[in-house]
Amino acid sequence: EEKPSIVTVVKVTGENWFTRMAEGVAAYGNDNDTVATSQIGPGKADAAQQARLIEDLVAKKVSAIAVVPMDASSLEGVLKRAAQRGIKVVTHEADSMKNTLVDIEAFENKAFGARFNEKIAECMGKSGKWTSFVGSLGSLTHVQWADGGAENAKKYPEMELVSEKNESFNDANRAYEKAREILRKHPDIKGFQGGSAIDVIGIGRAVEEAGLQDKTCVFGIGLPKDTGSYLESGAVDGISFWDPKDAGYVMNKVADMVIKGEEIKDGMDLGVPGYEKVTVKKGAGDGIIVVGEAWVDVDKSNYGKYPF
Amino acid sequence: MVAFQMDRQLGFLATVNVAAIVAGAILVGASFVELYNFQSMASQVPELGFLALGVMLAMMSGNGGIDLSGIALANLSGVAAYYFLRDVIPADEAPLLFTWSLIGLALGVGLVGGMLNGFLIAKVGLTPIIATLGTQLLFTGLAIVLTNGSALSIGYVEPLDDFGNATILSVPQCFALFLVVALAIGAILRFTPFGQRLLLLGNNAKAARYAGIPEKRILFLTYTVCGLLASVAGIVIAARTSSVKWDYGTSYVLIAILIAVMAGVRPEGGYGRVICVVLSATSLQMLSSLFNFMNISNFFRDLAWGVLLLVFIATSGFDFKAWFRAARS
Amino acid sequence: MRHPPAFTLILIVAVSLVVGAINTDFWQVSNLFDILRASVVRGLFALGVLVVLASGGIDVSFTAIAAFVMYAVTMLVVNVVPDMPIVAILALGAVGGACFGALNGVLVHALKAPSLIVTIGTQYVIRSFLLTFVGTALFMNIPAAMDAFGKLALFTHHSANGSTSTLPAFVLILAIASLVTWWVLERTLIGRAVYAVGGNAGVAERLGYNLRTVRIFVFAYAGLLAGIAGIIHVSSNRLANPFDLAGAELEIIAAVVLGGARITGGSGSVIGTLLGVVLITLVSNVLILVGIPSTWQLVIVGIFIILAGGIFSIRGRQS
Amino acid sequence: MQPQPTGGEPHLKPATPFLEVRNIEKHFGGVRALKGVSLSIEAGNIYHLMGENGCGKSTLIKIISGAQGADAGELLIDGKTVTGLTPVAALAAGIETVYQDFSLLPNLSVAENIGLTQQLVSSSGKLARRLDIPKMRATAERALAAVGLPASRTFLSTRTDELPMATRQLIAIARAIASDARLVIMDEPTTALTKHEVDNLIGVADRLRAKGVAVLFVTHKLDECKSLGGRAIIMRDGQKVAECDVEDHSKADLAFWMTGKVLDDTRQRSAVTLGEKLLNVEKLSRTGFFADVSLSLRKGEIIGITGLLDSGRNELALALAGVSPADGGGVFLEGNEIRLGKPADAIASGIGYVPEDRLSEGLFLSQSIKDNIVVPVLDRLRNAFGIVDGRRSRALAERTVDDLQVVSAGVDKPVQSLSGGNQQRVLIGRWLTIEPKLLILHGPTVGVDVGSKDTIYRIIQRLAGDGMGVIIISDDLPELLQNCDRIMVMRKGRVVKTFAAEGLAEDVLSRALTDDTIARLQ
Ligand SMILES: Nc1ncnc2c1ncn2[C@@H]1O[C@H](COP(=O)(O)OP(=O)(O)OP(=O)(O)O)[C@@H](O)[C@H]1O
Ligand SMILES: Nc1ncnc2c1ncn2[C@@H]1O[C@H](COP(=O)(O)OP(=O)(O)OP(=O)(O)O)[C@@H](O)[C@H]1O
Ligand SMILES: [Mg+2]
Ligand SMILES: [Mg+2]
Repeated sequence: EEKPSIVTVVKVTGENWFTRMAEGVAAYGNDNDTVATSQIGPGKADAAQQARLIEDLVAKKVSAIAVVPMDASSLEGVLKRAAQRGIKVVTHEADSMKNTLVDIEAFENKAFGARFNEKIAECMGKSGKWTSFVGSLGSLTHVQWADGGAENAKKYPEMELVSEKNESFNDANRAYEKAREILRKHPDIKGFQGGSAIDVIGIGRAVEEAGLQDKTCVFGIGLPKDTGSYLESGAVDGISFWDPKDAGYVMNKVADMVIKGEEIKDGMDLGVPGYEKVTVKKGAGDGIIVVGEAWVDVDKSNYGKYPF
Repeated sequence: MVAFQMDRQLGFLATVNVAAIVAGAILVGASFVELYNFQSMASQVPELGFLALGVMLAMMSGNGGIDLSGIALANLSGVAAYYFLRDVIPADEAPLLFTWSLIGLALGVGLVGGMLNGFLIAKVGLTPIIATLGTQLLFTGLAIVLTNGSALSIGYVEPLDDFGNATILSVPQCFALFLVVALAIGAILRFTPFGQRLLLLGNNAKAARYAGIPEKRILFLTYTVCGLLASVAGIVIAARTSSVKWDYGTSYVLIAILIAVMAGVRPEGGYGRVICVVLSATSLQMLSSLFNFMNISNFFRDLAWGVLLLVFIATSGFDFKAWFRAARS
Repeated sequence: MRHPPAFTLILIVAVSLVVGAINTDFWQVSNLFDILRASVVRGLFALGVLVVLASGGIDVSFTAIAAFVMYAVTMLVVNVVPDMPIVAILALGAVGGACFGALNGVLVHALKAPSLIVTIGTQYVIRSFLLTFVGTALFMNIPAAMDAFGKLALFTHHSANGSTSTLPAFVLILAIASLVTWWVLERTLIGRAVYAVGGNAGVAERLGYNLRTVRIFVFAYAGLLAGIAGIIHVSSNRLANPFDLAGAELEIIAAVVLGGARITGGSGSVIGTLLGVVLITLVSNVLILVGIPSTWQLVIVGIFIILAGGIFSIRGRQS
Repeated sequence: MQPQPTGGEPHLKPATPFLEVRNIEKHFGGVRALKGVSLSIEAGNIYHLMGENGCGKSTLIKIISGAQGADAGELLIDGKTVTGLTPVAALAAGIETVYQDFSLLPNLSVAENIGLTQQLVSSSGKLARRLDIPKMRATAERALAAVGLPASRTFLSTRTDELPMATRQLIAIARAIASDARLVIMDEPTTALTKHEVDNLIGVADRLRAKGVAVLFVTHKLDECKSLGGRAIIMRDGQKVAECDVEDHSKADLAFWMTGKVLDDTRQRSAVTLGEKLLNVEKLSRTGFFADVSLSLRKGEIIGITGLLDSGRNELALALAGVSPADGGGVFLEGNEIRLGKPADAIASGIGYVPEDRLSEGLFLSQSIKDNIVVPVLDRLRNAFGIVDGRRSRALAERTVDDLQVVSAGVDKPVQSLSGGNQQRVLIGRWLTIEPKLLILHGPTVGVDVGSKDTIYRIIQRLAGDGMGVIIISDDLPELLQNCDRIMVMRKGRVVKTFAAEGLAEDVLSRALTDDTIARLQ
């Protein structure tokens, strides 16, 4: 009799974010020799490729699938087929997903966006122009963060949102070019909110080259190692993230619990930093959403503590 | 009526298909060769297969013919059809009407999109690569504008869902449709005046004109059919994902071309066989699934596809003698 | 000439006037600098595409070559010779790119296959070899020489609001590459041979042009420029991301065609190509300036490409 | 049958011939194109290589010029055996070739087409060399002057695909004589030329001969061969069957050796009864090309149209075929005005057009003979299901092939497997499927051998006999004299004279092409 297998499917293989997540996936497998864990992902960031990967996992009949969807809605079909075949499905970053048993969120996305905005507001003195970036308009969480930020900014009538939701297509150079153009159109802009993990790299470079480190406030999601040099120079003022390794670990742990038939209750401690006291609410479908408080804020002073 | 011809391409592709199944049976075991997996693989073929058929037709028409706008139009068809329909026909109350209306609307969008390509290429005279790159951006852009970039979830609509997931005689419905359409296109190409004219046009456009072949009409029709095929792909995508979105399958542009050229369709026009496109699509699918079963990275799969393509052209066209002669001189 | 580069120029002027009228910020020096900067990598690719198109071929593998070269060279330099001077790094990139390109040329010639098919194959092989065996991680600690090269400024402009904009020195590389390409195409025997083969390969062979030499040359040249473009991409971006540049090939080919080269081969000029690149860059760099919301941007770019292509083809038929 | 070579003796130069080939063999798949051919070429001599379509002439010269390798046999230049001859090596040895298809680079300028070869040869094929533009231009100017073309700067920088056929042919010749050739090979160089230009070419050949250059013509035109003199080398079916001095033998002898048949080159047109009026062209014009062309044609009548290069005859043909429509005047068929906006209009009205350039304008080379024939009637071959009835289309193709005596291994073979004369018959056959009222033949026997020519003429006569109207546009004056009832001469876009063909002397016709006095008289 083979061990139950949990396969984690990420948005795209190879990006630093998901390489870090793979560490968590492997760690759970090492800590628990009753299950076999592994991580795969498409070679291109395309929802269709991800759906095809999962399709094959369903045919292969693995025990559980843990997915970080490129696009939640386009996976509904295949995940439903997975459920029909008796495969346990858990997801991450997909609170609108119907065909999942458990969706795990590191935090409330709207609140996360608002947090960014709060920092930007504080930094720019609650007045002036600001803008937001998204990896792509199709990335649900990025849009949620941008919208959460915009919502929060309404508290400050002096703040003006301009040219919102610029798409960087997950390419630092595109983010850079867009940021340059925004600086030209709005020379007095003070705040940037990044969406994709490399947006701040591109924005930071544009700000640095324009010599505006001290006149602008750049916040966004990012990884400490990638953003380090811009944090040093002050072009990027702060980044936030949740540790993908922990997210990977938690996803596999939850999947394992589902396989074993254990219930996840409100306030439960999942034994991972940030998920010590999770909130459980009803999901979009029959499943539940488990929300942690796993964000980490990092700036020039402390980014060195994180080795990824 | 006409003898079915076995040629090098067909032999090669059939071999790859069989080899993938045999390799799967040996390396993976029973789970690869059970019915469910064949159904699963078959139902993954059509979205790409319809697009590849479109690329084939465009390439066959010659003069740098290509359709880069296929997946963009597929997505736009789905997005637009659902966008305009969702408030008009309640999917829960009239699922059948909803489904057929969705299909009709999507085909309509595909028709219009295909006609736009056909108009630009045949009537205005744009280079196909420019025209379809432009419309690719346009179609994608329109889908973004309609949805603000987010996905629209269709939810569970039984007839639509059945089309994406159910089977008839153990064959997934969408794959059966793909076979029927492929067969129809094969028949059209082979046996109708339109098909023969398209072939001749791709062979020698000038001679075609002198022979009275209405080149503009043929080109226009060809790209219109490409548009229709794209919208069928869009319907398949909507049925299988229960949602519509502008950026689904962005990697398909190149893969559809890969399938077509691997099927031996000549990029300079005038030659292409539907059966080879079908086999080319299934062989890529089987290899891909095989690698996924074996937990081999997707990058490696792309590597294998590339190598397979190169091996294919090497075996079909390599003239060792000529090469050595040239090397000596 | 069916597609006079002058016509591309007219389009550029027209777009500039319209955009400049909508937003006078368009006329800032920094905008010119940005468009030039954004044209460098595209321009180098486009010159390579031009040479291949002129010879009657097509290349869709150059972005994969650039990605491979930029990533592998950056890793190599960082791990083995961290203090390698930029000239050597550029040379390494050029040689690496040229080797991949030559491989394309050899395959196209030996397999007697359409170059579109061959380069789709090599594109898949090169990119996935890179991602399977070399690495996938974004890489921030690029060698100091590259970092410095990316920041090296030709001109620095300080605007009134205290922001600075710089014209990077690497635009000179595009200038040099353009001159060299022009010289090679117009003033050497191999250049004429490229057009000869693009005009009619069978005839050219009968007249004594060595097809193998020409094919290997054009693809190697395109690879060489792609290699250099890759190094510049990393230097200016200050990071090496192996996923970068994927999918840009069609846009580049479109730029070259809008610059007057025919997709069927045998024509095209350096000046037209550069104008085509500027046109494409211009259009994608003024959308925010004109105030087009991001949801509408693709629609606008798509319509523009269709209009430009349409105007070209209508003009082409008139003459 | 093999005649004794006569007249070879006067060249009492026992020195080795410039070029010699011995027992050359060449296969293409199963086809044995050359079966052991030997010949030798001496400096300062003119040779005519003759034979039916497909007998291996072009293949032989491709081997001599290094464009193709031989499978067996020996090739000697100046008495030394040469192996692995490449185009560049052949050029370096002084072997210049004017190919049947001209082999011009369409996208390069006149100057480049003429001058680049020399630079390629002087670098012995190496491409990494600077281009010497002044030298290239000087070479081109010199060579153009020699063939009687202008050497203006605009002309030098014109792309060759923008030039008319005849000019291209002359440029190809200019390229061949641009450098110090020792042997100039010309593969059917006069097919695109008018009489005047042919005379000019004969002058060029004479001058080359005087300079000690050998000239090898490949030709189907026995008249030209007679007027040039020199030696005839006659091939049949991949073998050399005869070699002799042209002066010593009649055209009929030469034709007999080529075909094994006795051919008759007298006027084929016998007493005909013309039917009612078929075609009326009234003041047809196309700005910049021709103006006020009027003509009328009865059923069963054959009318010839000729004229010099740029006389507008080609454009007139294209206008009647609907390819490049006229912009003034009218065309009436059986009394009804017809619109000729595109080729399909002409076809719908019952006009078939056999274009001038068989390969690029006429045939779908890799497609089957059947597909090439039935293309205009695909719609008619449809059955109730909209499907082309395979049996009927095959039957139609086979009937046509039989009717026109096309020699083929079946209608499913690609049309490129046929010889030139048979290809031409397939093209004519294509138009017979629409049962045309009017057939326009543009250069119907260009590059066609004497045997096939004869067959094609007979077909044309038969069609006219059946009541079809025929228009032949041609430079081949004997062809027009042999076949037509009336011959129209065009000059500078206008019809300047219409002759009755019966009893018309060739030199009267040929003078009309250039003689301005006729224009003044009208
Ligand atoms: N009218 C028809 N009736 C039934 N089957 C058909 C018809 N037309 C085509 N087919 C079949 O459709 C399939 C796909 O057609 P496809 O065009 O690839 O074949 P094909 O062009 O006929 O190939 P080949 O040229 O060698 O025979 C083939 O199996 C073909 O036999
Ligand atoms: N590349 C080729 N492939 C196959 N067969 C060929 C090829 N070239 C020539 N042949 C065949 O070789 C034979 C001799 O052809 P060749 O062109 O030398 O004839 P030719 O005497 O020049 O005829 P024409 O008078 O029509 O020019 C013909 O049967 C022809 O079909
Ligand atoms: Mg700052
Ligand atoms: Mg010949």
